Amino acid sequence: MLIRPIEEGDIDALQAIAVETGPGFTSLPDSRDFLIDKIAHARESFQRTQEAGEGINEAALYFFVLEDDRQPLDSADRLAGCCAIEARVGLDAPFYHYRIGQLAHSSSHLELHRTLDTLFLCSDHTGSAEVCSLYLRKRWRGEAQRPMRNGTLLSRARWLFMAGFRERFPGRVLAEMRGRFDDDGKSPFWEALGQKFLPIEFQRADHLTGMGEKGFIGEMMPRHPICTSFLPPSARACIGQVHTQTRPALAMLNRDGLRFEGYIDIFDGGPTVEAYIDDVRSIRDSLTARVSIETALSTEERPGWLAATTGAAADFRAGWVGRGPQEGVIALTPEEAKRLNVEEGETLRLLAT
Amino acid sequence: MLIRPIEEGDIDALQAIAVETGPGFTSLPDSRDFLIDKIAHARESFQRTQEAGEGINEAALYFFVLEDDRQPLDSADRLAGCCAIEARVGLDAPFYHYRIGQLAHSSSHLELHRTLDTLFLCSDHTGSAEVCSLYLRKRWRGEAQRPMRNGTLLSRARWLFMAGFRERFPGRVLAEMRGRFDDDGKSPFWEALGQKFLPIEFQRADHLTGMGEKGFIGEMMPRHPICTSFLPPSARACIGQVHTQTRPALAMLNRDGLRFEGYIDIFDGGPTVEAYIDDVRSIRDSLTARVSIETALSTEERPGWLAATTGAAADFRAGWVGRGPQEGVIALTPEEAKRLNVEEGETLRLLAT
Amino acid sequence: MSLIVRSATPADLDAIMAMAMMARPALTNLPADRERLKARLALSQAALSTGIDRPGDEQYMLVAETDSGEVIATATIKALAGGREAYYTYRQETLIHASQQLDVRREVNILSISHEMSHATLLCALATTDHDQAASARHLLRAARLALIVRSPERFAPTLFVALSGYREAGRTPFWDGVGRHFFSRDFDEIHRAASLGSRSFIGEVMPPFPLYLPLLDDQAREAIGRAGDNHLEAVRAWQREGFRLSRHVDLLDGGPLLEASRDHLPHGQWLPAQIAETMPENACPGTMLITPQRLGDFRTCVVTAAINEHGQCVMDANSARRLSVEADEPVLVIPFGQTSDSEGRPC
Amino acid sequence: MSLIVRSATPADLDAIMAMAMMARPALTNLPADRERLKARLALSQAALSTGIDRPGDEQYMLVAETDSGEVIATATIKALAGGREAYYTYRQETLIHASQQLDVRREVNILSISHEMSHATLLCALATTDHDQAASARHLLRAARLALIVRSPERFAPTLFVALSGYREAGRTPFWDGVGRHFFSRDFDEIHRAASLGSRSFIGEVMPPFPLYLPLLDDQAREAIGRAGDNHLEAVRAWQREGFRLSRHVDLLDGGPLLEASRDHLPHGQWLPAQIAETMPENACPGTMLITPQRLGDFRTCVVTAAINEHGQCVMDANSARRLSVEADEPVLVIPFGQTSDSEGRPC
Repeated sequence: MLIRPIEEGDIDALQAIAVETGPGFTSLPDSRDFLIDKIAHARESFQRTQEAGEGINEAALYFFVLEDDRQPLDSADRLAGCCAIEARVGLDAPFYHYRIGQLAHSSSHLELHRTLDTLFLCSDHTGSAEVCSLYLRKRWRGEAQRPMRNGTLLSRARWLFMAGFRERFPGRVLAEMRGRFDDDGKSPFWEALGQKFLPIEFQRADHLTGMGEKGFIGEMMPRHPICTSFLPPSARACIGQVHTQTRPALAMLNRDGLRFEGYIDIFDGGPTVEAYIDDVRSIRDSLTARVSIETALSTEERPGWLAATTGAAADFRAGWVGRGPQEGVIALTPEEAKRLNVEEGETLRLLAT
Repeated sequence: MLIRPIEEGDIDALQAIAVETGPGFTSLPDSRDFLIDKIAHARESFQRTQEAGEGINEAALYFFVLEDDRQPLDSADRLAGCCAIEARVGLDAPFYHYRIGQLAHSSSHLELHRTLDTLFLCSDHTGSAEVCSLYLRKRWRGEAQRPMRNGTLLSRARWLFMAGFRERFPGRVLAEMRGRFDDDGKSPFWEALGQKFLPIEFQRADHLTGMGEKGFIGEMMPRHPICTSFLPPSARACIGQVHTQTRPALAMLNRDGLRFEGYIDIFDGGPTVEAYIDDVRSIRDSLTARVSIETALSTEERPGWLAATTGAAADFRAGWVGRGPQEGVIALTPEEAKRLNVEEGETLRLLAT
Repeated sequence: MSLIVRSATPADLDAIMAMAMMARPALTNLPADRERLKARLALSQAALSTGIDRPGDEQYMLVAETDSGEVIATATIKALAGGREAYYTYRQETLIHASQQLDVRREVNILSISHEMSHATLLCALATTDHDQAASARHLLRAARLALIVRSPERFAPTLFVALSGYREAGRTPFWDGVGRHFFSRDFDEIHRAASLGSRSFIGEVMPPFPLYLPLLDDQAREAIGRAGDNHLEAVRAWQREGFRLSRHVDLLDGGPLLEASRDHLPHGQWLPAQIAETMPENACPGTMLITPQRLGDFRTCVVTAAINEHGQCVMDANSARRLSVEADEPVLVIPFGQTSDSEGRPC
Repeated sequence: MSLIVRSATPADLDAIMAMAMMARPALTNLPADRERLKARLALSQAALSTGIDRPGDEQYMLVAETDSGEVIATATIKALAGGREAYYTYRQETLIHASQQLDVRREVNILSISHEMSHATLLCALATTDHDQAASARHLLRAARLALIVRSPERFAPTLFVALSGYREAGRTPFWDGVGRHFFSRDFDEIHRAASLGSRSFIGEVMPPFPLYLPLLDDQAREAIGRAGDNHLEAVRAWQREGFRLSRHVDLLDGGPLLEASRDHLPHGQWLPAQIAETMPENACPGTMLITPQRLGDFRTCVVTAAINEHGQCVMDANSARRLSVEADEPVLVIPFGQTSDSEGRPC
């Protein structure tokens, strides 16, 4: 299994993923034109050469696929999943959140002093990086596949990319988490807030947002602050809470140091978690080592070390290797070296997981 | 030199400090009644016993003094400075900031998409801890005193207290930094904003705030958001910037991991820096060791290890020790042990600085 | 027609205090506090005996008195509702939310805190005893206050209003429960008491400055906006008959309606010289008139059966003239008094 | 008095297009665009020939024509300023900032975005050629539009207003530079062009919803609030003479003043039957009157020397009657036409 940048030829497989994910996965709508544009944008981003300080006002999309290199080369089943990094959100279309703020409310006359939790429609994250679009196809999930740690590979390979190409990213990174839904698949937060102001269904609102068409949010959603106490308890209980299925992903991001800082999704109230990129544990703890290709290596049962290339961004590869570095040298089997497309003496970035 | 909780008997020395600091140091107004109350509040806070989860709705003040134990016991000159921690700000009186937020401003019709920086009057930090009231008297400052590192002792001893009595504090800590003033001692931010709404001088506003009488802020200052572009460039240049004299203090807090997160003082625009308490470097990196009192120890020239007691809060002591721990044991000279009021076998919290 | 309305004097203190104590719910504008009532009576008397050419802090207290001299009702006009302070209300407004992308346009209703009504004249503090004629006294006090305004328009603001108690149900105030409670976490009655004990303006001043979105209010609170309490519906109709109409403003605390009228659109009445006669002139059709003498220093009005004769004089009987202290040829303000009865006669 | 004002017809397209192109600065409400003007002329004609009992999307275009049939001026009434959209303005408001602690009370002036004026009737799009009589035509078109409103009040809103261009100095618009530029980072002329090309309402809709604090505006912008451009001062005075007064609203883009009047407080005029005579009746004092026939389907008015005779008829000469297409005994609306000259005659 290996992570690499998406390529033009992946379009059929990507569309198959879009069909598989369904409408709930808003960043991959089942629209071939949209996906072709997405791939083109990603190719252009990877191929761009960028020095520190350059391009800080340009959006860039780093879109990766997880490839199953055990499958025949021409198989449609080589693509096992995908993940992405938006280098700077909100540059082309507004990027909205509700921010939970505290308003002081006090009167000496009434001997009253308290604070009110208030939702502010804001775009505070404009310019931050976002990790997004993570999807692992069903075949590569489940108990039998667990030892391969495909989900971890998809999620954390991105940190190694960001560590290796730090100059392409701003100071902060965020991830948006799906909010809490009730047993009928409805979002109480949406019912109490979005639905009162938008003449469309949750799915359509979510879809439009996924397509980057967010103008309607600023036009239709309340732009004055809202005291949360005016929302019903069921909606308040959604604020900053994640969907049951999203808990493992949240836990993984939390372990990397991403935290909820009071920003929520305007539709479902789900939390945004965020961190300074340089504080992300996987980035801080990653280290580099020189490759030594050796034939007589044993492979550990549980992949514990993640490896990523450090050459050109467009040639990025990441995957599990069977052991860690020893005194600045990482020993690879010939298969591992082939998978990562590295040769003796090249440098890899490594992370113990 | 040692740090200890303030006591009732320190009132004269504290008032002398209040006189010396002058009106610029707002948390120590020259008012004997106010100072007596402050000491009483601090004594009560130190003496309180508190379990994890208790007292989270109660304000507490941990006020310390720096004592020069080389001076005669009855000398008025034993008090070299002070520092404090507010366990939870904003519980008794509103705690205001301006928060800098981004508002999206876009129109497809005009092909316009941008964000506007906006100041929101908020009380988001209600319930956070604050490190404050740090003052080192002139006699203990300057080139000759530098090797004693009194300023560092005052500032960082607080982290050891917080590490040792973690259950007394909330999740986050902040410090407010004095803002930028021009060569005439005026704050361009105040001139452009506060002065337009308050019928009083900067010093009086600052003084009232120091006394905890902040009701007038919510009553008189603009409560609707303000776009920063409406402020003159001189005022905008103050936003989040510190006074020249405050730079060293800011650098010290930055090294401990406290960062500017977009909250500024409503009067002078100076930054608030903040962190999760568990992330503060001095807290994270501190360790504990058992005391071994030895007579034949040499004292290093530059104090490099900070030591603090771990017994009752009311008996807290902190000071420099001449060496670090070896395998969980910290060797102290009899003088150091006496200064810290510890005996053989007791536990100290230590921090390499 | 045996009632007369006159400006209150310090001698009315006991009677007014008694009515203030009886009022349920307590009237914000009529504190059951002797010292404050006493001060207000003095101010009212002073205002009437001073030449005033624009509205200010003045409050005019009137009482209704029976033939036998018993004071059975009182009401007040505050020349400016705010006086030295602000009179806060919620103003009903509409925002337009339109999206080209979705091709929709919606009107979103909000309530904004406003102090516009501070500069209008407030008719308030109507209280009565349980006298048989209390309902008539209420009716008369409504008309009498307007007569005072017509008599001396320069003392009042161009806009007049009354604020009627909002809708309550089973002892709860749904508007407060859905709005104010979020900010104050106190019961309505508690905040109402705090408001009547002194300044009400602090309440508006400490509330968040942002508007409330009606779609986010609960149904009960939304339905209470501008809705009068059940026992004030008759008062709403009575004021409407006097030419008042529902305002965009509602009470900040209970959402009750404000009704407003334009001072300059009140029925003007006519200034006519009085004539005192034992019998009505034969060719005149006598009518029920509210008669108000012009005299400065006090105010006095009552409903009289009078006629306007061919010389343009207002003919009334000697008894009425005596009660109004009117002498022949003295100019009086004559306003036809509607027969529209006010059977319930609820306080306003 | 050789000018007549009449409703515009499709045949006036060329003349109106020429005036729209000449207007400097370009008029937001009179686009120099043949297709749009053509559509608007058709709508105007359709509105006049339809029975309408409440204001809606209608626009009424009028022209002023000389004796010789030359069209030298045009003006429009939009029955509702917003039509299907919102008409955004800044409303001048006052907040009260009071502190018991400091014992102070301050009034803080703000500008709030408002679309209240959407529901009022807008008098706009006055343009002329450079004909000698252009100033008279402007004066006449002001009065004529009011006559149309008096003739058919049910077609218009209770509030009428005009918006005059704001203050400019050396080619800059200080209000825009101090306010709008912060939001749009474009020049006034560029945004003005975008606004006149289509909907203006999007401008209000994308602006931050929070009010502006006047103390934070620069002096030039603050002084431009409600201040008309130097060459519109005469127009302000002319509208004031017609009974319009400065409104609390100002233009969103340039801060120019809005002047408003109440439809029902316009000089009412009288409906009188026409009489056509060669000479004025001897015992009547002939005056200058604005005469408007009642006839549906079009609108036509001009200033005539006429008299009201003892039978309550409006006596005019045959020439005037012919120009107005009035026949004997036909009812006409007669409004005295003030002699107050409008020597500068700036556009509104």
